[in-house]
Amino acid sequence: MELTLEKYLVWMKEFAQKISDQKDYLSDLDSKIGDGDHGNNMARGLKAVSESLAAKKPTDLTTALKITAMALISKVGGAAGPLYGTAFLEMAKLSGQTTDLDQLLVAAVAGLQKRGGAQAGDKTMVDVWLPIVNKLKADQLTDEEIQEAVKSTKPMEAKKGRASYLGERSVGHLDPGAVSSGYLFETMLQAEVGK
Amino acid sequence: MELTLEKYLVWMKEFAQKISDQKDYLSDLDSKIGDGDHGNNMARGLKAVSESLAAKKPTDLTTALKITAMALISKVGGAAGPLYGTAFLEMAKLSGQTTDLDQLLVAAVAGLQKRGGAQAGDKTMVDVWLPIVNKLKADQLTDEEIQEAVKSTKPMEAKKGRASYLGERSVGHLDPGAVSSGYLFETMLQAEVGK
Amino acid sequence: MSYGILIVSHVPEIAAGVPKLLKQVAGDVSITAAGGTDDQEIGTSLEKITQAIEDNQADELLAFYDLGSAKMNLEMAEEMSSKKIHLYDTALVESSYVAASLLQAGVDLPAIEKQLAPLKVKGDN
Amino acid sequence: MSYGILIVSHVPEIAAGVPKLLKQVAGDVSITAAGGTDDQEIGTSLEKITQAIEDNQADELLAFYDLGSAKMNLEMAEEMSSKKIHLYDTALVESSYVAASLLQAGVDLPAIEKQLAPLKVKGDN
Ligand SMILES: Nc1ncnc2c1ncn2[C@@H]1O[C@H](COP(=O)(O)OP(=O)(O)O)[C@@H](O)[C@H]1O
Ligand SMILES: Nc1ncnc2c1ncn2[C@@H]1O[C@H](COP(=O)(O)OP(=O)(O)O)[C@@H](O)[C@H]1O
Ligand SMILES: [Mg+2]
Ligand SMILES: [Mg+2]
Ligand SMILES: [Mg+2]
Ligand SMILES: [Mg+2]
Repeated sequence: MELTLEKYLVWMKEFAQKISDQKDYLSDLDSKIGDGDHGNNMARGLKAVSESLAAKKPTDLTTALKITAMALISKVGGAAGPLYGTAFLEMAKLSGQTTDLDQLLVAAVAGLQKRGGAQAGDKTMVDVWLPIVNKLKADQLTDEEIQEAVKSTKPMEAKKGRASYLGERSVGHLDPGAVSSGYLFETMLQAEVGK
Repeated sequence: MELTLEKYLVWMKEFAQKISDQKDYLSDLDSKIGDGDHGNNMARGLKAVSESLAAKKPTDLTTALKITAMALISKVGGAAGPLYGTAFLEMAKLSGQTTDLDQLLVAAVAGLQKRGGAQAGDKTMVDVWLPIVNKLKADQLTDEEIQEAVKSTKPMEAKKGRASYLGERSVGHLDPGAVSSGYLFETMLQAEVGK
Repeated sequence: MSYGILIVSHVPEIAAGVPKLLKQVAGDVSITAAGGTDDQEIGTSLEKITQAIEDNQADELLAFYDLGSAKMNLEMAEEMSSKKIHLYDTALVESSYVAASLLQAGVDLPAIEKQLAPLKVKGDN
Repeated sequence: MSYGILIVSHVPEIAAGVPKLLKQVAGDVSITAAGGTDDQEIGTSLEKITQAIEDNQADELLAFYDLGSAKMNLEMAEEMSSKKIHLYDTALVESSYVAASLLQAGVDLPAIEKQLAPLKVKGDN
């Protein structure tokens, strides 16, 4: 399952569109257990990604991944910036050696966890990334699996990020970063990236 | 030893003059173990006291003490404001019952300690107020005793106020609030307040 | 009984900034602040604090401050006010943020105070 | 080896105000700050943090932040910088004030860190 530049660009385009469409919903989710800006943060970040990719016209995957990372890191403005940014940066770094999607995503999720220190069950985007990367490795990733992973954050009590200040009050709400990560993987399937 | 309105006004005039003269010295002391504003704070406060007394022309001691307290509380701007302010406010409150200087100052120092929570040896103005009130009660207050009390703060390690953050580094410096309190009692003797 | 938040800092900018951080997560909580002296210098002002207490729409306030002399002025203001004020010796920014989040979520005072307790960083000097 | 102080906040005003409090007691310490996003909204900016690190005249920095996402950006900036950065999970205003006071008094880093330790209020979330 090789990630090509061409497929990657389609993926990012669809992801940016999905984030733009779901901006208000993501911010609403964040206002329940956070500061209500996740949709705006992500939309600002993905707009920067799209613009930067369009302007710089990368001719190889590594450059495209690095451009994505830099745009997210510098434009998102919230926790999701360094988190998604680190994930894409780790993919960029590894992409010089391999373009295998599984391996890139394994590196991405390791970066994510290093950056944020979240474990499985802490009610963060990690609760989507971890199971999805595992399913992908087992060649079993479907939209249902993605939905499943996103929904799994609802009954969790947050241990990381702003929601963690709410303690048990964070239970019963979807984690906004998990939802946006769900979109990332949905659009990855749509773009038939690994095919 | 009765405190009369007339003597009180002389006292405050001389205290304000002394503070104005020593403003830079007090701020210098404060810059060693604090934020360097004690002289400015006190000068601003005593200027307000003088102006307020001149404008409102109190005809009784209680009113004069209350005017002093209010000016200090509202104009000093640093810790010395609520501290001196509370001391004068407690004197004002008690002055309806007695004008005995000893008793007024006993009430003042109690207010000071309630407000700031400092004990003897904490390297604050309390280390001047406490021994001086005791000497006064024993009818033994002299300029030397006042100097003695002020100097006693030099070897102390601060436990209250900004200087306390310096821990043992606060040792070897006079406490600025102790020095300004020394001026208060020096000018009290000069004004022959209790005579 | 409604609860509000009161911020007291030596610096006008800090007093202006903390409520912005809190408002993000507590849009329905009344948050007022006092910072600096009457002349906008570094220090605190009893008058400004009294005003911030009055301006707060709640009748019971959770109060947070930066340094000890702010606390003394806060206590004077408290004695002069009819509102009930709960004064915490906890990290100014971090603990007021936690309190705001929890008030917004409808958590009761004892539970909030339990979460504030480990954030105590001053009060002894 | 000279030590400076770095303040990172989600709010531009807090980042502007904390150095004012510290400068009062640490006139000789280089203190720089980054607050808010590139658009001056509530959040943090890697670019602003990087700039604040560069602008600081010291070559080793004691860094303080308000909330967790500021810490993540601080760590990214640290990885990209040649300056050594000591990052503390301590009360933003109170601990940076203590550090500034002690740096001004010439206290060494281990002794400063000893006084910062009890001011730890975050880092687990
Ligand atoms: N330490 C962390 N580790 C992993 N994910 C985290 C962490 N902190 C926050 N997140 C994720 O970031 C999301 C919030 O992103 P966003 O709203 O952009 O940031 P902020 O909380 O700074 O406003 C959360 O829903 C969560 O998924
Ligand atoms: N808790 C306290 N109890 C008694 N005196 C105190 C206390 N805190 C500070 N002081 C006194 O106040 C003086 C400093 O006053 P000032 O410089 O006006 O205030 P600030 O420290 O707020 O700038 C100290 O020198 C000390 O004598
Ligand atoms: Mg958010
Ligand atoms: Mg945010
Ligand atoms: Mg001072
Ligand atoms: Mg001061």
